[in-house]
Amino acid sequence: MIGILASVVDGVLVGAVYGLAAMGLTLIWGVMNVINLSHGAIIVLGMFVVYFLTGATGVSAYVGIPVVVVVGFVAGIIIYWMSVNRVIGRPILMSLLATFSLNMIIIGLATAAWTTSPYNVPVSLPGITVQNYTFTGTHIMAAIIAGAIAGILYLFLHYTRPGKAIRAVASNRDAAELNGIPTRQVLAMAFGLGVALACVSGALIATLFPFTVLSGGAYQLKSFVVTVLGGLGNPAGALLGGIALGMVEGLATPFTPVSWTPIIEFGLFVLTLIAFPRGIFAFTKA
Amino acid sequence: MRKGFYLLAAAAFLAAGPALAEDTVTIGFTASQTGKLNNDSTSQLRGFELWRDDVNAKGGIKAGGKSYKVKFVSYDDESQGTRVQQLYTRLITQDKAQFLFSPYSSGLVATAAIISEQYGKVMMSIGGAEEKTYKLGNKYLFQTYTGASQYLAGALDVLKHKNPKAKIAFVYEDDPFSKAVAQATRELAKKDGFTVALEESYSSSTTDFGPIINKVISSGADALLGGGHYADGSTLARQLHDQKAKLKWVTLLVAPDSPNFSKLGDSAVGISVPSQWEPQVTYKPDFGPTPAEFAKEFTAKYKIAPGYHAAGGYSGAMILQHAIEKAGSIDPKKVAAELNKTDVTTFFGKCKFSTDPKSHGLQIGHTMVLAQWQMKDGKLVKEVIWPDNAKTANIMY
Amino acid sequence: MTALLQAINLSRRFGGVQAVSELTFTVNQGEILGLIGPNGAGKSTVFNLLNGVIAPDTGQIIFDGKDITGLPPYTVARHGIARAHQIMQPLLGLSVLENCMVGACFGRENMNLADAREAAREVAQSVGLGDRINALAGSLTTAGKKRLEMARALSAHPKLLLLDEVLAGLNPTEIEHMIETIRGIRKGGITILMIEHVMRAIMSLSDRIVVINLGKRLAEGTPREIAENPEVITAYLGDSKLLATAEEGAP
Amino acid sequence: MPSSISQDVAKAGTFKPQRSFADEIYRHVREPFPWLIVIFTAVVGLAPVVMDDVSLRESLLLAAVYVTLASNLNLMIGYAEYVNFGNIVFFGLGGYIGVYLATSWHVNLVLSVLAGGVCVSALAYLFGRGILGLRGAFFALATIGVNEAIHAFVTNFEPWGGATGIYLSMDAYEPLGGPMSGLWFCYYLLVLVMGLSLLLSYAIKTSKFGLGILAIGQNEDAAAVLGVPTPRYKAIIYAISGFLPAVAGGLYFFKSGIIEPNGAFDLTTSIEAIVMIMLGGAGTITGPVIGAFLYEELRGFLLFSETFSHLQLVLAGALLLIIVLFVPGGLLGWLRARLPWLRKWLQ
Amino acid sequence: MTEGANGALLLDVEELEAGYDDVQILWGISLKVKAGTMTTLVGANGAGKTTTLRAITGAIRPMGGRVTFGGEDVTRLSTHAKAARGLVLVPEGRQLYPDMTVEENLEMGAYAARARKRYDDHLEKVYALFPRLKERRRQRAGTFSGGEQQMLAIARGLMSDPRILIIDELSLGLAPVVVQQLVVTLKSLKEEGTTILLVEQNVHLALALSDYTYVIAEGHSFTEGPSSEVAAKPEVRQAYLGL
Repeated sequence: MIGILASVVDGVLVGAVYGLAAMGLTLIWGVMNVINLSHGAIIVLGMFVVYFLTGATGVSAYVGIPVVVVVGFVAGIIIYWMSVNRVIGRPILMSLLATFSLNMIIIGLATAAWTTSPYNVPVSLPGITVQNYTFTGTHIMAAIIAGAIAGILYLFLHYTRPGKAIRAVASNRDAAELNGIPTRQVLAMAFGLGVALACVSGALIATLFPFTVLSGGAYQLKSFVVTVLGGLGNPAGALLGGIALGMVEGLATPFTPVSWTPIIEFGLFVLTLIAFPRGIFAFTKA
Repeated sequence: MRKGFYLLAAAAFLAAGPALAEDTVTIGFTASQTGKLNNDSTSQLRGFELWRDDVNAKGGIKAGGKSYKVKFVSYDDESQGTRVQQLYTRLITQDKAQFLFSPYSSGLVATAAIISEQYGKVMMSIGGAEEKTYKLGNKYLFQTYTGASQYLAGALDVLKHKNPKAKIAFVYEDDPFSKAVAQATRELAKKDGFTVALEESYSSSTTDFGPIINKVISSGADALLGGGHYADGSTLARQLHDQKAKLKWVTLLVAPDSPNFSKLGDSAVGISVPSQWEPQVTYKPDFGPTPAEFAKEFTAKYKIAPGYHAAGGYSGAMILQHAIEKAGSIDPKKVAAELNKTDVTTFFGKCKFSTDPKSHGLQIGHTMVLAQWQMKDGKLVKEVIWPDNAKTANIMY
Repeated sequence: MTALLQAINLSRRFGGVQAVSELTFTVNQGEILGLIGPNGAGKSTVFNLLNGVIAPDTGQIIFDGKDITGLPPYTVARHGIARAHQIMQPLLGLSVLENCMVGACFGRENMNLADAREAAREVAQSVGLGDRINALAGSLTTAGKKRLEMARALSAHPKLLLLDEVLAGLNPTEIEHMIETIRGIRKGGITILMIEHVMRAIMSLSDRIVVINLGKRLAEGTPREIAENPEVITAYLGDSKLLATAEEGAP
Repeated sequence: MPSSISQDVAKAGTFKPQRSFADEIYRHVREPFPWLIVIFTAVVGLAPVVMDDVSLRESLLLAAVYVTLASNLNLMIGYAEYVNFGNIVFFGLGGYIGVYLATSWHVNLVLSVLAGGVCVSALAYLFGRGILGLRGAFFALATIGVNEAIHAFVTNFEPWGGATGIYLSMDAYEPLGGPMSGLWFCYYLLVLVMGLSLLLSYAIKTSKFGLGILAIGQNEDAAAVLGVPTPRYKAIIYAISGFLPAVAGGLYFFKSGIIEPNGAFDLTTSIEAIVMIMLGGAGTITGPVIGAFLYEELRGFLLFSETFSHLQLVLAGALLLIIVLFVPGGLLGWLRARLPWLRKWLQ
Repeated sequence: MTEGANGALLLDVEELEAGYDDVQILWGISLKVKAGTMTTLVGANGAGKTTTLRAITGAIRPMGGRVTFGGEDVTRLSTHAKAARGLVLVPEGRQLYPDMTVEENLEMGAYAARARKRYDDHLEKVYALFPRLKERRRQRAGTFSGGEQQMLAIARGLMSDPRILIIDELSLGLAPVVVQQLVVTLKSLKEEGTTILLVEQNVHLALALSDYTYVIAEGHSFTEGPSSEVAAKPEVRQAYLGL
């Protein structure tokens, strides 16, 4: 019994990080109707930023988080102007392919630079042990940071001028432009924000697990699942969706072989899409 | 034997006389320059290249009075099977490769073999450990490595000594190789009277082993055998440490063999790995360099200690060289016949191929060693702990 | 006069809003019935209910003697109801002819491709799109798209045509032109139910008018009766003096 | 003038044309396009034989597989405008069924792969009924989900070898006269499948069903109001778009000698097929062919060239980006826009 | 909201040419709007009225000609930059932010720095003008009826502190009673001195409300004059206004 509980708690902790990753994806979708297929590559970028940062300066990975945010934000803005700006408002296929091509470029360059060997960010934090089960400090810390960032994002979107501008642009781009909102800049900012979130989640994941240049693919798929659970375009839902996914994983493993987890995950994903196209946690915006 | 070889070579040299022709032999293969197998494949490629440079520096492969400089033609197979047949066809028909090395990993080997067999080209399989591949009716495919079923035999042997009643958890990657290893070992373990406490396979893309480790803890296992490749294996090792799974014995495939594994620090201590080869082994070769010579040369060139993939690459190529020289010809049929007869020890260990039509080309001479990461004077080192006659340190249980 | 379409006690809620409630009316064979009402009265919802885009919560729709309540739009189309939308929905990447062919192929007569091509050509010609038959629908002007909307619906050879504000956004000449077209359609034996804000047009075209407000039927009668109904004036037409200013030009 | 309009409209409402079914068939046979497809298929099929070049056969075989994937995917993406990202699931599942029947049950290869096609189409129809209610990006995501779920399922499905997959022994090629002739046989069949894909694409585009599908692609709601039975049509086109890729999967994996889940359900291949469609021009018949050949040539060139082989992924990505950003109509769209008189031929 | 000197030239559009991709729609449109007046732009469907507005506000890039606003050449400026200078469009179809509240919609109207400075004044004024909006300030805009939405759209335009308020299709799709209310509002705005450029399909309404009228046809400027005079010209009535 305690084993199951431990499994669920672990799932929730990791789920919060999945949620953070998905938040970046869902924000970008919500604002500009772009499904960012370079999401996985960007998560990997975050992993490497924190890897080189801790390697070069010896500071703790957590101290590096603000740097990751900045790097991610800047990278996001560059990516936006490079490949996303022109496909906004065009058929969904275009933006999917534009971001996918970006994924190819990033992965290609990263492989050339770093090969597909695994990397590891050494972090150690005291964990909490209950009976035989240990919840590692890194997991707990990652979940706390993920939750905090989600909170900050919510406040930003609802109580600051740039945040409201992002919502306005998401709601009606033409109108925003007519209201004097520089929409392209706002879109770039939103994209940068989404990328920054993905990068931070990558950095947090790097503190939990070793990673390779190709690790992003798995997290990207997980982000899709989370996004759909939480409701596309709904950052707050993404956190809940991530935690839900983590719980499902945690609950499933004690009872089924681990290799069945993806079946459960993606089965749930498809069923959720069919039953709730707007996501289980999609709030009817009041 | 070694002296004999030199005499033979000298004789060949004399027979050919000063008119020794500058011929080349082309060896074709695909490597995984990109994609998920890139890491292991690259080590292997380094082995190939070191061998080529050595051979060419010594004037090439000498056979039938001629001296053949070695030329490589290789392509990137992107770690996937899509283009393997296209590339091998191209290697054979366009690039006129006389001999082939296999791609890395069992699935790709099987795919490539369909092409090489059609053209009767000898293909040295390096990196395809799964026995299944050699039971499909191939005639020109020769396996360098010990087969998958033997990988964890050593670990079981150690457990037998230390704790014959051990409860074992099998946790392995869901890929052809790891699965074949784990399933063969599970049968062996049952036969030896161990309890199988848990059996779990995980997908290749798994990054979070938390749930599995909780399961391992719940199962009360003493030992964990399994793993898969580098990425997942190193993650598993680290999380086992982070989550303080109180296991007495952990043997993982492939991952801990890489020198990079030491970067895991404390998490690496005590982890053992079945290995085709370790630099410390003390085999006395009939042919080619000694283990120490090879390790030294490799380290000098690549600034990194060789793992078994690199050694396997070098030695696999060398077995081919040996057979060509024995056959005195680069005719594939003659070379294949010579390979069938091969019974030689190199720095990599013994090499002998099965000639049973049902498992032709399967490696039956080579044996594995078991290595373990241990702390020595505050530094992590990988020691050979099994078999007894090859060990460099005592088992840490 | 026989009833072609009967809407009986139709109701439909969206979240907290009762868009249509207990609405009953009849469209007779061969007539032009006008459906008017203030913005948000639920007129477009009524059309959506009639042609199956949304299903009613309660109530019944009888068309040509058959119960078509809750049938999907493509089945309703097959029964012979065609619709021209307020917001034009041309198939932008297809030509004018192909747009009309879709109507002909999948409408009431379920024509094969070759027949549909002929029928579509004929109809496109008749509404004045003859010279643009191979142009992409996306390249038409607003008025052209309105015309296409009509042509496409007509190509189906429907029994009942639903016209949703087909005059909105047209200038007076174009309105005149369109009014003639609508008269012609009726002459061809097609019954018409239309939503319209352009009073002049609806008053002159309609045989009868149904006024709805807040999803309920407010009044029903001839154009003259409606124009003089005080309830309708308060809810919809407003101050008749101001209306005159707005409708009839400079004072 | 108004009164003449009114007369015309009145007439148009009652017009009843007459035309026979035979006329319709004749119209197609008279068209040059299907014959072009037949000639093209024959040329591809015979080229490696005439030129006695096995290496060419291997490249063309891959190209034929890609054309099959791209052309059938184009039915969804180009015609119905439903972005199917998980198209590869048809290929993989068809491959598994085909290879499984041919090896474990020793069913004739042609029958095995056809059975694969039929099963996959039937499954696609069922799945289609579920997920085709989703629009745009939601549908695209669902197709990814279906692919991943089936991928995970097959990985755990022991009769199909689980993660290890199915290895073909050399004996499997004996009924076809050994691996050498077996591979040629697979090649001819794959080229045939490619030809059929193109004819299918043409047939759909010029049919009433196709008109309905194109209408759905342009505006689904409007199409439904016009009478197009959208749910059924969508499911049918989804099922059709799965058939030939599944057959091709059976042949391809039989020819490869091994089928395992990671190779069979690789999302990247799915996306590559989309890239090919984009390269040639979505919604056209020849676009996917041009795209597949161009892409195959390009990847081949990058892969074989010393300089680029390390950066081939980067360069392929950059090329894709340039196409998406600057030539969204693909090569065909670009040509059609510039050379309107060629439109009849650039379909 | 009042421009310094009434009657001064505020918006000057000269020989504007514009279109989409390869298709040119405007072939030389000229019009002038003086401060404190209400000007209308009328013409047949497809004459290029909306395209003219889009070219003026910057939604499409002019191919030729010049737009001068308050003495500054703004031809190549982006839409938001023009809005920030007080060149404000209330677009056809309202274009609200349906998921945001009334007040958030209004706040976005005052996004530009210039407008933000007078946010409180404007809010008060707008609420006075449309008490309905004040009652429902926390309600989502998407729940409003067409007429209410048009009010909110105009209110949001006013929040931008417009030096000129351009209204596209004021009456489109609105019930007569709502149109009347809006006409009243427009008249009071005009009395306060707000400069308005109105594009309106309902020619009667447009001519009745405005001081000065421009007629365009087939992408060209056709004629202009005081509204009453334009309305009286028989050839204009017949051919271009369809009256």
